[in-house]
Amino acid sequence: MTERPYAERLIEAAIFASREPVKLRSLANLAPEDTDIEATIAALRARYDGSGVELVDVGGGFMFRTAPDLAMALRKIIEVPRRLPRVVMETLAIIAYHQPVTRNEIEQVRGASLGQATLDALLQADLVTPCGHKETPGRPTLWATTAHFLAAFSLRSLQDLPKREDLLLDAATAPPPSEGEGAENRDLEEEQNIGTDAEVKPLTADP
Amino acid sequence: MTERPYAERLIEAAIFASREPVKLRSLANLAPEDTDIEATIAALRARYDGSGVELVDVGGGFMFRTAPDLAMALRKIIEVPRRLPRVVMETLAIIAYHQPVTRNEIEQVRGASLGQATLDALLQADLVTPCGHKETPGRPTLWATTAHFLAAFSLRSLQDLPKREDLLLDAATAPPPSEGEGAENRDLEEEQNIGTDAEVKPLTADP
Amino acid sequence: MALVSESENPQEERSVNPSLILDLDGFAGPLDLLLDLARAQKVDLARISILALVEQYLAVIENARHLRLELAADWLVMAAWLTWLKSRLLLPQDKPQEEEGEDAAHNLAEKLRQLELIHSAAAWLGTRPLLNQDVFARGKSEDLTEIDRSRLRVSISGLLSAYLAARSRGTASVPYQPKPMRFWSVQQALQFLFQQLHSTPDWTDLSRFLPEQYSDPLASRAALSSTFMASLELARSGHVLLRQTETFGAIELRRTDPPAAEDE
Repeated sequence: MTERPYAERLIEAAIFASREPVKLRSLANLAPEDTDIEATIAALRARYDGSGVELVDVGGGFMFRTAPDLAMALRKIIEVPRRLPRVVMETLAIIAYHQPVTRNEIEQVRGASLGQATLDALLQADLVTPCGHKETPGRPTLWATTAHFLAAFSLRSLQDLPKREDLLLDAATAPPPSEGEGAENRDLEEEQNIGTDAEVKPLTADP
Repeated sequence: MTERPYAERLIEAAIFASREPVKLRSLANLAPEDTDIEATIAALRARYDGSGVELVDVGGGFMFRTAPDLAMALRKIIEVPRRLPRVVMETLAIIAYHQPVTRNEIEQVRGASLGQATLDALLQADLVTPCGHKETPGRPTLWATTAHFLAAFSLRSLQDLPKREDLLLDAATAPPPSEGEGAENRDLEEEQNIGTDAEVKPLTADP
Repeated sequence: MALVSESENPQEERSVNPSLILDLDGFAGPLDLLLDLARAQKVDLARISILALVEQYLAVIENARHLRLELAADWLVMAAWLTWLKSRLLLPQDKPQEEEGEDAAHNLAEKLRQLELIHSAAAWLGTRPLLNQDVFARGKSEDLTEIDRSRLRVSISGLLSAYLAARSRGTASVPYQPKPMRFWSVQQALQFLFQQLHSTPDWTDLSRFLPEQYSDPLASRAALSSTFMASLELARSGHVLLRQTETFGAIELRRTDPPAAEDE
């Protein structure tokens, strides 16, 4: 193969060297000034197309990863962590959609208490992180997803999460909810649902 | 680019995702039975030739690594100013306040023996320098701070250092030197060296 | 009730007849079960028959209770609340109570929809190519950073605190030094005796030449013997004369001859 252009090789090496997504800005800083970064990345992506490794855009940056169809074979030689149990995945989903969110709010949505094991699993997998305190009595810790969450689930950003109406469409029988949807509404709904009043309270798992 | 052969893609992905160099035998186990491993690796190596990444055989096995000619460009130099270890800092401080001072005197003030490594570290950092010998039996070397010491600490002169009596506030409550020759001797020296008489005396460490 | 324990697929386990579900462990809480029952009705969550749902839930709990007396409080609290809700919904003649019941039912439906959404979201996340499971990143990063430690990070405050630390430690603990010798040595005695000789031309008791500062009996005996040794030494060199008039009597001493002493 002939020598590739310097900027392409440099960007390739920079992304290749790292296990974590490399930000576009870092690549731009690295490459010679007149480099068309986008075009270079496109060329690079094309070059890896059809190989065992692919260039993806996740978690706010670029990283190389093995092609998904090779997973089965690779699991034989690479140790893989256990898949997250359903409870953990649901808790993660709540945090992803409602973040920043307190433990109590998570429990309200699930109608069940949040086990220590669940939280430990999420923290250990570096999927969620505490992000300050809610300014309510007791100043409960707020939880949010991490940057690694995005990379772990091949998301470019939180915007990549499906909108609620799309999710509900998928959920077989349920037609889209009547009210308008979107991130803004999410918080509103949450307030309505979580705002504790007599009717809601019995749903809460007893401490 | 067209899709590469499965065995080549798999071997590529396996080497890419492994933490350690991958042995030829592991690759042979991984690939479909009829694979010509040598030829596959040769093809893979050729494919990466001229790119920003190269496939190398590092004795123990195969691994990818970024092309050596890019190392300079990729290298990030992080300047982490060195902190002096506590022992070194203390010794420097004693020399600064008691100079010119012998090694034995430093040990007396610190109440601990002074390792050669400590002095070496100070010499190497160009913070202290020998300045003659004390005219006592054995003619021990006298130590003093350098001009570079002043620069490193942004001092115009040694007079910029806070006076000892401003530092050692519990001077009044410090126990007076008890009997024994060591204490008297040291008081004498200190008088000579720093020239602050009355205030200094009670501060002297008891031998 | 173990909330975390997983059964592979609760939906399949719970077949058409909900009264047969006795294993509640598959559900992560009462709300989870309710949602599952609601799904079984295969209708819009907003339009589910809360009454039917309540009946089913109570039936499940009742059945489970026959077998498992240790049903967790959560489940029973929910059962109690649903019973209350059912009574409200069944009493349409009482206007305020009916509204109360409808509000509660609406709230419940809303909560179920919320949970449904989360289930879908979790399922969707489950379909994503998961790092280290379906796709793998580079096994090990290449560390291309180089750390330049050539510069010193020092500050005056660091220097001062180091000095204070050294001083305070120096005061606190001092390296071991053997105690200085306290005994009047022969050398000292010799020197002292020699100095005193000028002023003692006549016979003088040896004890007069003892140093006075010793209160310790051992020290004074040592001084006495050192002084005695010194006197013998001086006698041997001809500087003094010694005499003892009786056994165990006082030893007296006098210089031989002043010029000779001066010469030495």
